[in-house]
Amino acid sequence: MPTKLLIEAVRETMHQLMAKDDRIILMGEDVGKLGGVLRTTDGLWKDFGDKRVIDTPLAESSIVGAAIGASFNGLLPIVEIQFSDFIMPAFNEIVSEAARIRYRSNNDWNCPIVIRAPYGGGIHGALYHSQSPEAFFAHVPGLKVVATASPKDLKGLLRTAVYDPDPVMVFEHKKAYRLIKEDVPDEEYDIPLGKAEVKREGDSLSIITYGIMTYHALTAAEKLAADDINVEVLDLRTLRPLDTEAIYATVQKTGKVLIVHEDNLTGGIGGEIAALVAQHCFSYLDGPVVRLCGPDVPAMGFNHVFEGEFLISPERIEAAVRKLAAY
Amino acid sequence: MPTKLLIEAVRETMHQLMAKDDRIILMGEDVGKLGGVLRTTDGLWKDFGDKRVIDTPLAESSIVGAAIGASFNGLLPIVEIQFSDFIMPAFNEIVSEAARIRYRSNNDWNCPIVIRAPYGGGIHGALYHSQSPEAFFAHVPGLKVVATASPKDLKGLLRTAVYDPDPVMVFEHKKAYRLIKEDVPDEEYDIPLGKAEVKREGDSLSIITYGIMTYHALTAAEKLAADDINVEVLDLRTLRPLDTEAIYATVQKTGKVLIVHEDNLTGGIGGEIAALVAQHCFSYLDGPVVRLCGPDVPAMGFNHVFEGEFLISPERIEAAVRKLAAY
Amino acid sequence: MASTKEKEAADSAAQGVQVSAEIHPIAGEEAARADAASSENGYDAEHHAIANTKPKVHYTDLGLTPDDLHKMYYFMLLARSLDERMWLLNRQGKIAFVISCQGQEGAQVGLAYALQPGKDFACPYYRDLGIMVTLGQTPRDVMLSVFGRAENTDSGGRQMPGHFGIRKLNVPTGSSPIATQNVHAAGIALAFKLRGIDGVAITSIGEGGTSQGDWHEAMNFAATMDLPMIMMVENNRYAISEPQEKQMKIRNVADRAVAYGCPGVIVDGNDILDVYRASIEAVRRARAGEGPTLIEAKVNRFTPHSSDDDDKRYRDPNEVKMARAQQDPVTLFRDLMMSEGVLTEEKEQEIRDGIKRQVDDATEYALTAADPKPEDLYTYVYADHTEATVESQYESLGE
Amino acid sequence: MASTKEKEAADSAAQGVQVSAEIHPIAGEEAARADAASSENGYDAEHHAIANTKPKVHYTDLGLTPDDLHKMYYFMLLARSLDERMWLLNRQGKIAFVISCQGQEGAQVGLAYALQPGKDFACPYYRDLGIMVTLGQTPRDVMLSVFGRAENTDSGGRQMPGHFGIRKLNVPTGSSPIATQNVHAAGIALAFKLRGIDGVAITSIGEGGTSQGDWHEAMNFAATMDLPMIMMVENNRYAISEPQEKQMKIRNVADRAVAYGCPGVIVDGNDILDVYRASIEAVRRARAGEGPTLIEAKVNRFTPHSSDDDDKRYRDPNEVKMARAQQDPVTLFRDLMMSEGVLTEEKEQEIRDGIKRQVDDATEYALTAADPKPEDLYTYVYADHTEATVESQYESLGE
Ligand SMILES: Cc1ncc(C[n+]2csc(CCOP(=O)(O)OP(=O)(O)O)c2C)c(N)n1
Ligand SMILES: Cc1ncc(C[n+]2csc(CCOP(=O)(O)OP(=O)(O)O)c2C)c(N)n1
Ligand SMILES: [Mg+2]
Ligand SMILES: [Mg+2]
Repeated sequence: MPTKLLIEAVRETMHQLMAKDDRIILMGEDVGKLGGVLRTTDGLWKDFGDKRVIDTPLAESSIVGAAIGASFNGLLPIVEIQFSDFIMPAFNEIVSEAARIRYRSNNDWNCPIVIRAPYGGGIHGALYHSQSPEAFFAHVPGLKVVATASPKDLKGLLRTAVYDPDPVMVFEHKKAYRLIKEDVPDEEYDIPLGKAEVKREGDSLSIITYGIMTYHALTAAEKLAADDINVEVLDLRTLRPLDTEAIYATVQKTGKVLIVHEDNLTGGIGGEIAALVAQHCFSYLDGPVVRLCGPDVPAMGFNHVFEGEFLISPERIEAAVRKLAAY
Repeated sequence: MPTKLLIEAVRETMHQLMAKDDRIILMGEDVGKLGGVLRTTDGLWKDFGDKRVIDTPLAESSIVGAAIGASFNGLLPIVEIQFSDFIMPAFNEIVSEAARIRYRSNNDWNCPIVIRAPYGGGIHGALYHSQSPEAFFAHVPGLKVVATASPKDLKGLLRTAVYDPDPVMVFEHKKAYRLIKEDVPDEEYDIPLGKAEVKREGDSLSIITYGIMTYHALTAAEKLAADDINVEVLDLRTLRPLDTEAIYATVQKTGKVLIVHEDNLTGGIGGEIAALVAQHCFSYLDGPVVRLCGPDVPAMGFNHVFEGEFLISPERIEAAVRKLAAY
Repeated sequence: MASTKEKEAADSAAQGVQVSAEIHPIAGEEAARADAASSENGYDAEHHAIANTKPKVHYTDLGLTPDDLHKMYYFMLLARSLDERMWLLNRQGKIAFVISCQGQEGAQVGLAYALQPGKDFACPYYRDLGIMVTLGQTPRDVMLSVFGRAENTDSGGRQMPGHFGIRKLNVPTGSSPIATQNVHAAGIALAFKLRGIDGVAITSIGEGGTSQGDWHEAMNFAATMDLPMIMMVENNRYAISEPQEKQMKIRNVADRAVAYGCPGVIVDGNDILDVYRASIEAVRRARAGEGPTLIEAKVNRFTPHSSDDDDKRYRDPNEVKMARAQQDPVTLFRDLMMSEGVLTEEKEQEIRDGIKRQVDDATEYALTAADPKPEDLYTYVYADHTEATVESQYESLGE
Repeated sequence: MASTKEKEAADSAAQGVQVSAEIHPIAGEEAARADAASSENGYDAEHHAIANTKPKVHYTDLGLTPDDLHKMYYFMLLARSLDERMWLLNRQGKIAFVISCQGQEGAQVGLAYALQPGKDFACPYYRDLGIMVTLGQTPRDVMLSVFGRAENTDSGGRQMPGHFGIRKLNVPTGSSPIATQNVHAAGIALAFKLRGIDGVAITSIGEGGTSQGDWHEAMNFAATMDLPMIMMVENNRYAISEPQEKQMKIRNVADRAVAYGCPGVIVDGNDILDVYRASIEAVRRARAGEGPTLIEAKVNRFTPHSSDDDDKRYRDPNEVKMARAQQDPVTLFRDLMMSEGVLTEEKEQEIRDGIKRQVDDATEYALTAADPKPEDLYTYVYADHTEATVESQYESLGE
């Protein structure tokens, strides 16, 4: 099986899907000739042309809103938000509109759009090119939310998302684009939304996480294994709907849980997971539910010192695991 | 001490503040001659005129954005969003701008604005005049978030908010405007942001809540007292910063906690509170941390059947308490 | 730096500066007249003067038959009559909320009548009952919506009245946040273009709504890509309590078309034929791939903003009284047809009787129709896992 | 309904329809010329033709002295030189990111020079280094920003370069999301008006940014309330890779002023005096309470969008080469001054030497200046409870 970078998986998946189904269009800023500022859409414009790879005006609300309209009229639009930080002007169209189409019309209409957005830090993007806004959307009934750094998972999840009859947000970790390489089958496949995956089995303690933190957790787990701390790493992959079954299963197995995400601590999706665990696995718990998250500051700063201090490293995960394991 | 409705407290507080300090202006849709569609600003235009009570164009992003700018140039703007559901077009200005002004400028600039918004259901407002969007903002470092249904608390909190040097969101429960009446001192006073209040002492179980649910919890508590279930009701009043001290204190006292809010369950502020409790009060807990929240549907529908089914009544709180008390 | 020199320099500077005319080049003359005559509050005799200066067009020149005219009249009157019945029901305490089309039916029916149902799309706003009945929403369905009944097609009682949406009529579900539907229309038009179908997406909004960023983005998106969209602005001079002057400095919303490079057309919304004339030209442009058209219809709002509003707080009652007397699109069209000999007293009575029967029937039907069931709250959040939602919610509610 | 009749009716209908001119009334003639000459890609000789048709103004007619001209030249050249040094440092791997003012300094300095520092406010965008140095940002501070050093006034290393904000210069802190600063400027202008101060708020943006809803809302807010705001659009014909044609159907952004009822002015951004002429008139209007002005400066982007961009993917290198050769605002201004006898070779060398010393000094200084400390991450989220934040975060990070 060929190994691919996350960014290669993104491009290849869109290319495969678009080649087979001309209802699929791609809309966004600089997605055409330039191939995206991060090159996520490189090659698509050449093969599918102006009509299906659409350089839009610089106005996110209309990009999402027009995608919603296009989905009403027979198309399956994929929207690229250039950086997830710039999704905010489209918040109304996503939250008030896309998310509520099916419900408010009593199942008469639906909104099969996909919104892709590169998220996360580590590329010196400072306050406005490093954010992790996924929790805002995971709070919204009517939306489905994917967040991943895995090339293999992205490929299957993106395909499922495009054919999901409801709006799906896909957050791709931008630092992972050129960092994470995995075996990715050439042929198409689906990975269901709402299914987490155990990326590493263990019985001492569970790390529940997603995105690039999965890989940092795996790195930490390798080191901890040397000291007989066997960490199970659950990669959520989808943040809404949450795979509560998988969450409860791992907690019931290990009795201890560390939740890790890059997004700010307070009000992040980690709180929701901790709450679910505290309510539904109370009697299985052998220790407090601990969160290791991005600090409650607006985002990491430009200077590398800020980035280093903000980001959660394998070492920080390791330290947190040791503390909890010793509880 | 005179008793006042919530809406009277809102008006009176703004009036008192504006009369004393001409840096304070009020901006919003229909806040002038009409006195607000819900009459929250009735009388202000008459006394303070066009210049300080400003009917703006129908464009929330510019209302908030202009308030930010006005705060840079010596004013203390209070923005009224007509219904909190319509705050979404201003999401970018609030989250990307107001919240990050101090941080991104390294303390060179600050943004002393207040954004008031009527929230919550129970007035047949259907999907778009009933929402509880407070959790979105409680997730944002740099914002402070008040949510209340108490006339007495609102008066003190609003005054503090106006003089807070950072942006403060004030969510006023719209069903409470003409429902909740309390003793409210005539003279001005401050209530600090970030301080919860125990509205009823008890030792069997803690209800942690805010807004109109506080009053429903108190109603339920009265009934439960007859069966010797002594509920402590903690009204958070401010959702960011959370009064963790008060939260931990009540949990440590009773060992059982029911979190109640009208906002949707998943990703609501209740998850954050449950997570904090699960992490910091683990050894004090005598039962699972339970949440009783608005269901995960886009919002309550127009028909009274939908509203009745969505909303959390005193009876539902009572039932949930009995179940948890019996754990 | 420049502070001291500014004043001296300003004169000479001003000469060389290119300053845009503040007024739409074509509407300019009329606008000047209107500005002179407008009064800050109260009745604004000139609100329609701009549109009225055009030569009247004869219906036969528009390709319309007497039968078309009867239909157009029927749709206008049906919308009006349903609306009036709603107010009655509201005042009787039987329904919670009304938001009205009254005064704007000429604009609505005139535009919708230019469409090809089943092919074209419409993204209307809350006042557009006239568009809805023209496209085929039945009186029963309309009444079911104001009672919030389960059987209603718009939303099954989930949304407030005026939140239209019927898939089989190509009317996407609408919401409350102002101007979002305009952007959807641009996207629908984009899909028409990409799919090679010569369909049209119409959308509408009030003049106040054009202040929203989404309105600008919709116009710019459609104009930049030459999309088959028609944006109708129903300018009734009020956004709830705020007069047009608080929304914009300009008098004619149609001038905004200049910013997008597409035609901006002013029509007399009280004259359904004037609206129709502009609409078929806009439809022709759209189908021919010539891009969007902005149509501003000068209309009146004959009612308070909604049944929750008290317009005496900000509006002279005389204003409405005079507008109703002189500028009622329904009356004006009837009078025109009478004078043209297209309508007789008998024919009119026949139409009125038919409508009355329909409105009565619809009211009766809706009065006793079933409400949604509590468990309907939990359905249709997504296509799948509805079950899961129901269960988990009952659990979370402690039941 | 109307489908069959549409075609026949269209002709007669079209006659009566009021269709707006698609072109700005004053710029119309020039625009027509420009349209004819424009080429899809590559060098666009006519981009500036519109602005160039105006009679040249003499600096003395603008109230400017030779000393003013030297200062203006100094600011332009300082911005250019700092910018060039940044690219050098970037190519040496010493700094992570550059976003350039090059090609747009005439517009920037021409506008900023019309302001009264300490009183007026400026909400610039990321290219506006020319505005910043004119208002008083020091070369050292600029260099500190590109290295992200703790001492930088804009953000102390928190934000990327080009995110300006210095309280003592009345420059509010800027961010990345496009067009938000425009709305802030409207609010600043509102405060001036309410406080009875005759200050001005200037703000700027690229032509692509005018597609944003916030841009529309800012213009409409300021125009409706007659606020003292100046909106400068620096039209360099590209939004990253997207040519102007993908952002809008119109050729002149200044036409958009028609939508708001304020003047829209086109200036030749390569001619600092033309910019200054329009700016002082706009400033006069603002101070006199006459409302906002939209100024469109036709400029070129001499560099890729940023140091992360590869503009060969979408732009013919010749285009930049020719623009640099023929339309460099710095060179053109120098040549003008030379031909006017206002600048000598010696004086120019003196200015250049001074700037080189400053840029060298700033680079040296910034190279070795201190980085922020890790604990600085936690400060200034709020005015109060900073302590609490630091503690709780270290805890949450498991340390
Ligand atoms: C985003 C948003 N803000 C505010 C409102 C509340 N609101 C509903 S209608 C209305 C006025 C609309 O005026 P206009 O666009 O002129 O339409 P008209 O009602 O006059 O036909 C307002 C402010 C809303 N629905 N959505
Ligand atoms: C809301 C938002 N969307 C997207 C971006 C990414 N972005 C940064 S600059 C830019 C292009 C701006 O073009 P223009 O306004 O013409 O200014 P120029 O760079 O040409 O001076 C884009 C798309 C952003 N910063 N903010
Ligand atoms: Mg209106
Ligand atoms: Mg540009």
